[in-house]
Amino acid sequence: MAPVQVRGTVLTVRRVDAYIAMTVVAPAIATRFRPGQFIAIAVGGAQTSMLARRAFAVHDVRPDHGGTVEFVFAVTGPGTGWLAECRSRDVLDVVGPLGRPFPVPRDPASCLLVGVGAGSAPLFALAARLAERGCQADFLLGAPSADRVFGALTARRTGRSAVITTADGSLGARGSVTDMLATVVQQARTDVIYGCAPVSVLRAVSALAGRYAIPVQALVAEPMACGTGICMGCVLPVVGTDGITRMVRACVDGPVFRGDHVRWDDVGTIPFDALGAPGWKPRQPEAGHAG
Amino acid sequence: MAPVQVRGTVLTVRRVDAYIAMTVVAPAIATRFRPGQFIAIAVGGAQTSMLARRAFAVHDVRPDHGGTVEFVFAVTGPGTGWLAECRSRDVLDVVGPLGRPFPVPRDPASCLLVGVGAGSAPLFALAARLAERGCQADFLLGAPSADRVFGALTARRTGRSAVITTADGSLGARGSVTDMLATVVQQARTDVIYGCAPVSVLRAVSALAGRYAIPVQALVAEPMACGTGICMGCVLPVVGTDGITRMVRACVDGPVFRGDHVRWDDVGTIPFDALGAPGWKPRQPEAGHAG
Amino acid sequence: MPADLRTRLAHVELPSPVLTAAGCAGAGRELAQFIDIARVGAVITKSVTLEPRAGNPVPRLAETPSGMLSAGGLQGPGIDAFLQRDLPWLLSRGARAVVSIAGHTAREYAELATRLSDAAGVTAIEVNLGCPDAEGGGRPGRLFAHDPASAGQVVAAVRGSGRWDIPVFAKLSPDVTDIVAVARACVTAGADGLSMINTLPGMAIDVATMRPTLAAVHGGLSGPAIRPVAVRCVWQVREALPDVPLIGAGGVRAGTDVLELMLAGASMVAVGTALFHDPSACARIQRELEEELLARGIDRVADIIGLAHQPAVFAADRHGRLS
Amino acid sequence: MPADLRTRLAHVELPSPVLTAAGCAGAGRELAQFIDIARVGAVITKSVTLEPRAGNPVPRLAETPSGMLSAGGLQGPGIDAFLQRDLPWLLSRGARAVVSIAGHTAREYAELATRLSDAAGVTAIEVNLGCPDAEGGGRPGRLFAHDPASAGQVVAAVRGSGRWDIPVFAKLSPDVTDIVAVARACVTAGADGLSMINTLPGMAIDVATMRPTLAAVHGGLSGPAIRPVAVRCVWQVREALPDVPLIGAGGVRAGTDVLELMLAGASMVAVGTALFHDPSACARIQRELEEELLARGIDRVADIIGLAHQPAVFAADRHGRLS
Ligand SMILES: Cc1cc2nc3c(=O)[nH]c(=O)nc-3n(C[C@H](O)[C@H](O)[C@H](O)COP(=O)(O)OP(=O)(O)OC[C@H]3O[C@@H](n4cnc5c(N)ncnc54)[C@H](O)[C@@H]3O)c2cc1C
Ligand SMILES: Cc1cc2nc3c(=O)[nH]c(=O)nc-3n(C[C@H](O)[C@H](O)[C@H](O)COP(=O)(O)OP(=O)(O)OC[C@H]3O[C@@H](n4cnc5c(N)ncnc54)[C@H](O)[C@@H]3O)c2cc1C
Ligand SMILES: Cc1cc2nc3c(=O)[nH]c(=O)nc-3n(C[C@H](O)[C@H](O)[C@H](O)COP(=O)(O)O)c2cc1C
Ligand SMILES: Cc1cc2nc3c(=O)[nH]c(=O)nc-3n(C[C@H](O)[C@H](O)[C@H](O)COP(=O)(O)O)c2cc1C
Ligand code: FES
Ligand code: FES
Repeated sequence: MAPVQVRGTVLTVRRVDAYIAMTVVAPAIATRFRPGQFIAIAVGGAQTSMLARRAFAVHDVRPDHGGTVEFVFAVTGPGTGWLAECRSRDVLDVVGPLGRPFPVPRDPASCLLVGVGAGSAPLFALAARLAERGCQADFLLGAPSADRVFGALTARRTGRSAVITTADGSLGARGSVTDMLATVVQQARTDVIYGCAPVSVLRAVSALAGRYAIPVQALVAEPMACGTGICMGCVLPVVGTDGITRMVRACVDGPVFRGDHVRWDDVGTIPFDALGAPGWKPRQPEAGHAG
Repeated sequence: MAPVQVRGTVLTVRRVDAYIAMTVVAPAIATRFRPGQFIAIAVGGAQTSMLARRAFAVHDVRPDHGGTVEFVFAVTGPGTGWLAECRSRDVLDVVGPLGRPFPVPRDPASCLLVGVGAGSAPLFALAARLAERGCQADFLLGAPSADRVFGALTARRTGRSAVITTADGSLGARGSVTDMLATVVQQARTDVIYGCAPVSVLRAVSALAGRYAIPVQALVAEPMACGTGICMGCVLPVVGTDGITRMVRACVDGPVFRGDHVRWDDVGTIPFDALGAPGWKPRQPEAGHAG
Repeated sequence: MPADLRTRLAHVELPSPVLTAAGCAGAGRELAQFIDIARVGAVITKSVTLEPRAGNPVPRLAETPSGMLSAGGLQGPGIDAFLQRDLPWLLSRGARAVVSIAGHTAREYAELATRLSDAAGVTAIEVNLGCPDAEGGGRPGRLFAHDPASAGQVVAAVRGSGRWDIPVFAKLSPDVTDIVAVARACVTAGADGLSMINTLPGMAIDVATMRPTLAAVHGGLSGPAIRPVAVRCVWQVREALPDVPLIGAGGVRAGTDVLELMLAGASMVAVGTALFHDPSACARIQRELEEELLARGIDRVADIIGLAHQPAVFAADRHGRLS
Repeated sequence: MPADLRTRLAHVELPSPVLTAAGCAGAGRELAQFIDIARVGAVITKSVTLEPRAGNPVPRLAETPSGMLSAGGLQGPGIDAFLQRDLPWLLSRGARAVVSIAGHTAREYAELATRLSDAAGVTAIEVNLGCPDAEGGGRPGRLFAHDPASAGQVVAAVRGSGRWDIPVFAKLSPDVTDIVAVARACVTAGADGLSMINTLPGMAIDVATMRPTLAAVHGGLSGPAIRPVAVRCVWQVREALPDVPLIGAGGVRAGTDVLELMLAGASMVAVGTALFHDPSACARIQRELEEELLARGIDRVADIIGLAHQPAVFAADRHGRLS
């Protein structure tokens, strides 16, 4: 369903370890939402100097107040800094739900949900939806340190299994999620992997899944300026079913991509064989037009 | 005493008719303050798009919390709009006290205090100081309508007399303060006039005072960008004791000026005989340098 | 009674002076999720090129104070796909299409104009002169818009190839010592109108990586930050060429910004970067514009075009000074 | 250990690369109420003219998004009063004075340089080329900085009149098609360094009065809004003339902005409009700069000058990439 733009009232602002969880009243977004979709928020108020919207994966929607949307963020710059100062009853300009949601299996399957940092946030709504489909959810969550592992408790409570990794060893295994990936996939007999993490991790997850021939659905949270598909700022090289690589927009064609379709090694570049790359020529010149 | 720049915590925000009265904890400003001085506030927060400081006459200072400063404003644009959204415990960047205060008579005198709109705000601290000197204060306050007459009650309670005028007649006499000026001056046997009002009113006040040979001290609240004397944006033509007209800064050489020194009719222009005006020549060429 | 927002784009009438700016609304499809694009004056499309283009690597955008730096490299599907897919879609929605074209040589522009002439429903052509002149020699990065002669050549080529009844607007860049000279050259070469301003060349350096933020190193600055430059360019060109219709653009975010550019001399105003921030900006701005006109007792938006050039007394006299 | 902030202004050493920009700090007196101006790299004074000037009527300033439009008309006391009152005061406070000069003709600039050569304690001269060239003929409003030849003439005149040991910096304007050409002409004419950027020409229209906001109609745009333009100009000139010391200016508000301009190639950075917003900006920015350097493990600020021009690998290698 098409996204909407609403003025949503902030309901609650909670600290959750290193994160802030913010709930906004936005019935039209809540009812349209499907896991993996995101919202794009205008920051800075009426006279803002910050023109880019800030994108956040939706953590959860609830039916109270007609429909609320919760998202989770860390303060990493001026936009999130401003958001963190917002209080209950402030009003935010929110666009959503945006982008392609996580596709879910038709039949029961063993699903591994891999999240790094705030990237874990969108996985819980997904887990709930997977459960509706009779799927099992195993969690593999990582972060630099214990306070930046989002949702460890919930993962343990609601997942069939939950493995945590931290770079400093302050919670779970010391290391990164990629270190534990093969072990978890084997133990859980994973049928499909869902991931939300930095590109480097998604690349590793996709590579491993390739070796095991497991499908991966990867939520790419790369910088975006509009979230609605008009700025062309969020492109990455993705191979289509026709075998042609195109520079597609993460906000519209993603943020969830099939891991085996994204050319992870070429993210941040224009591959020479991408459609319209410098020197690129159509592979099948149109008959009769060749001169 | 030199102004200071402080981060002051908002203590209270009150609606007063059409105005907002805001109290900020700022001991260093409160202790330095003398009536007629103003503060300049940065608006819009850390990433603000609004670079000009907003100037406000100080309404009152109090000793609580080490020293608080109160100012009164109407929402007239984006800067005051942002300020109006501030709440108790927010922190403001405030510079003050700025500018030349109202000089007060050495000996008891009959003082008329003329204020229009929010321009009445700085007159009450002045009245208190005048009382310390054994002076009588009569008030003449005006505004477009009753809700925009600031301090009518206080004026009636603390002044020897208080005349109110409103353009729509909703409080006091219908008309403007200038209509009542001559009457009030005669009745109160005014020795000195203090005014804070738009330039057109200050001009009229100064003209009338000139006819009666009464000194006027006028607080000029014309647009300012820095308040500290560096932007040169607030100049007006003022005649010096040497008879030479100079373009002087309202924020540093004012905001309080002797009414008979300001060339009211030429505010907004560079009079041809102002020092350094195009074509201007020094009246006394330096001996020996004439070529 | 709401004000009459109709305005003329050369001989074509538009229902509103509020347009979308080239490259900031694709071909209208995404915005149509948020607003009725038939009610926008016109959609100026993303500059279309002969061939498909993959554009520049990311990062393509960087936020700056009240602005945006961009270097997208004109990613797009090429003229064929545009004519097959985008233009018919726009027309099916009842929207008006001003098609922006971009090329490396005057010939490419001419070919694009020819292709557009064969298509039905093109309201106007906007010639994006903010492209490097491949044959320009000399300084690398020299744009057609940097030189009156090159700009004139491109416009003449387009005028000579396109249909006579499709108005041609030449889009100027602000980073020239004398924008009036370029404007004159374009009009002499046959432009029906002028569009300004394109982005200002700028750069940002990422202080974390200590390297240029944009993959393309240089980018174009847009957004409210540059509005004063846009107002100045429109004013200067209006002063020099009072009879040439102008599309103003640069930092428009609110109804009052439209007023400002129109008072300076624009007949129409395009909204660009603000759309990233507010996808329904055009509808909101149009509403705000109506309110501003109402508050001033102005019946027809066309009456304010260039009004700020008139002596103060006259302008105040006509519409009453607000305070 | 705090980073070493010393930097060189040609052959003169400054304790910090953070300066005040011309016209935005008077002659230092007002700021001295808020900060110790002896700790600022140098005070670049308001451009001083031969005669006293009353400047333009008000409104002289207009706030724009993240920017400021100004047209003060160089109000000032003239060189006599400056030498009698302002310069000695600055020196008495232990501050370094870079004296900005402005004139209508090359002769006036030369005369100003002569007068300054007779005075003690001038650290450097900054030649404000953003002034209308009275003898330039042609387009009204044409500035010395618009034309390589006129700019070079003024610089040569100053160089020929001033003392050989006082460095001369030429201040360039960004509103030219090719800033590198002007930069080259100034260096060829004898400038020891270049200063950039002056304000961008802009305008605002008051939608209430429907007339230009500034009494002077046109004004100069400054503030964070123009920082990307300043970074681009510094980058371009550094690329073309890597050995010429540059003073960067334009929208500096925080320590990271100083980093950005220095990484682009500036040896020193001047703070202008930000001072209106924060009179203690120079002290704060200097503190922030120290913290940023510390966080990157950089010992000497001079090491980062132009670093963004080096290949990514090298830059990252030297100082570790932060994320
Ligand atoms: C689909 C998607 C989902 C996301 N979900 C979350 C989430 O659930 N929780 C969370 O904490 N963060 C999330 N992010 C990242 C979040 O958008 C950025 O942290 C935020 O924009 C940073 O803004 P800032 O001003 O605080 O920081 P800055 O880094 O200073 O941002 C400056 C500029 O960069 C852009 N930007 C920088 N990094 C990112 C980024 N990773 N993504 C998008 N724009 C960026 C901003 O829009 C802005 O233009 C998500 C991003 C995307 C694209
Ligand atoms: C010495 C002095 C004392 C003042 N005291 C008070 C007071 O006690 N109460 C009160 O309500 N107002 C007072 N003002 C006016 C107040 O500063 C303006 O109302 C306020 O700056 C408007 O800001 P804005 O963004 O809301 O409105 P806008 O009109 O949109 O302001 C836009 C710009 O214009 C400038 N500006 C516009 N009008 C003024 C003005 N009159 N004075 C200064 N800057 C202006 C602002 O700084 C800003 O740059 C005083 C002004 C001065 C100079
Ligand atoms: C991301 C982006 C892409 C743009 N693409 C084009 C384009 O394809 N053709 C063109 O003529 N102008 C293009 N522009 C310039 C805009 O049309 C407009 O002239 C400029 O951004 C100023 O308006 P604004 O401040 O409202 O964005 C682009 C601007 C941006 C920000
Ligand atoms: C009010 C004002 C006055 C200025 N006066 C001068 C001046 O006298 N001489 C000069 O060379 N530049 C002058 N400038 C330009 C600044 O020195 C600086 O180059 C420009 O403002 C960009 O820096 P900023 O964005 O930090 O202000 C002035 C700028 C402003 C805003
Ligand atoms: S974020 Fe703008 S197109 Fe994707
Ligand atoms: S307000 Fe800046 S000098 Fe007076």
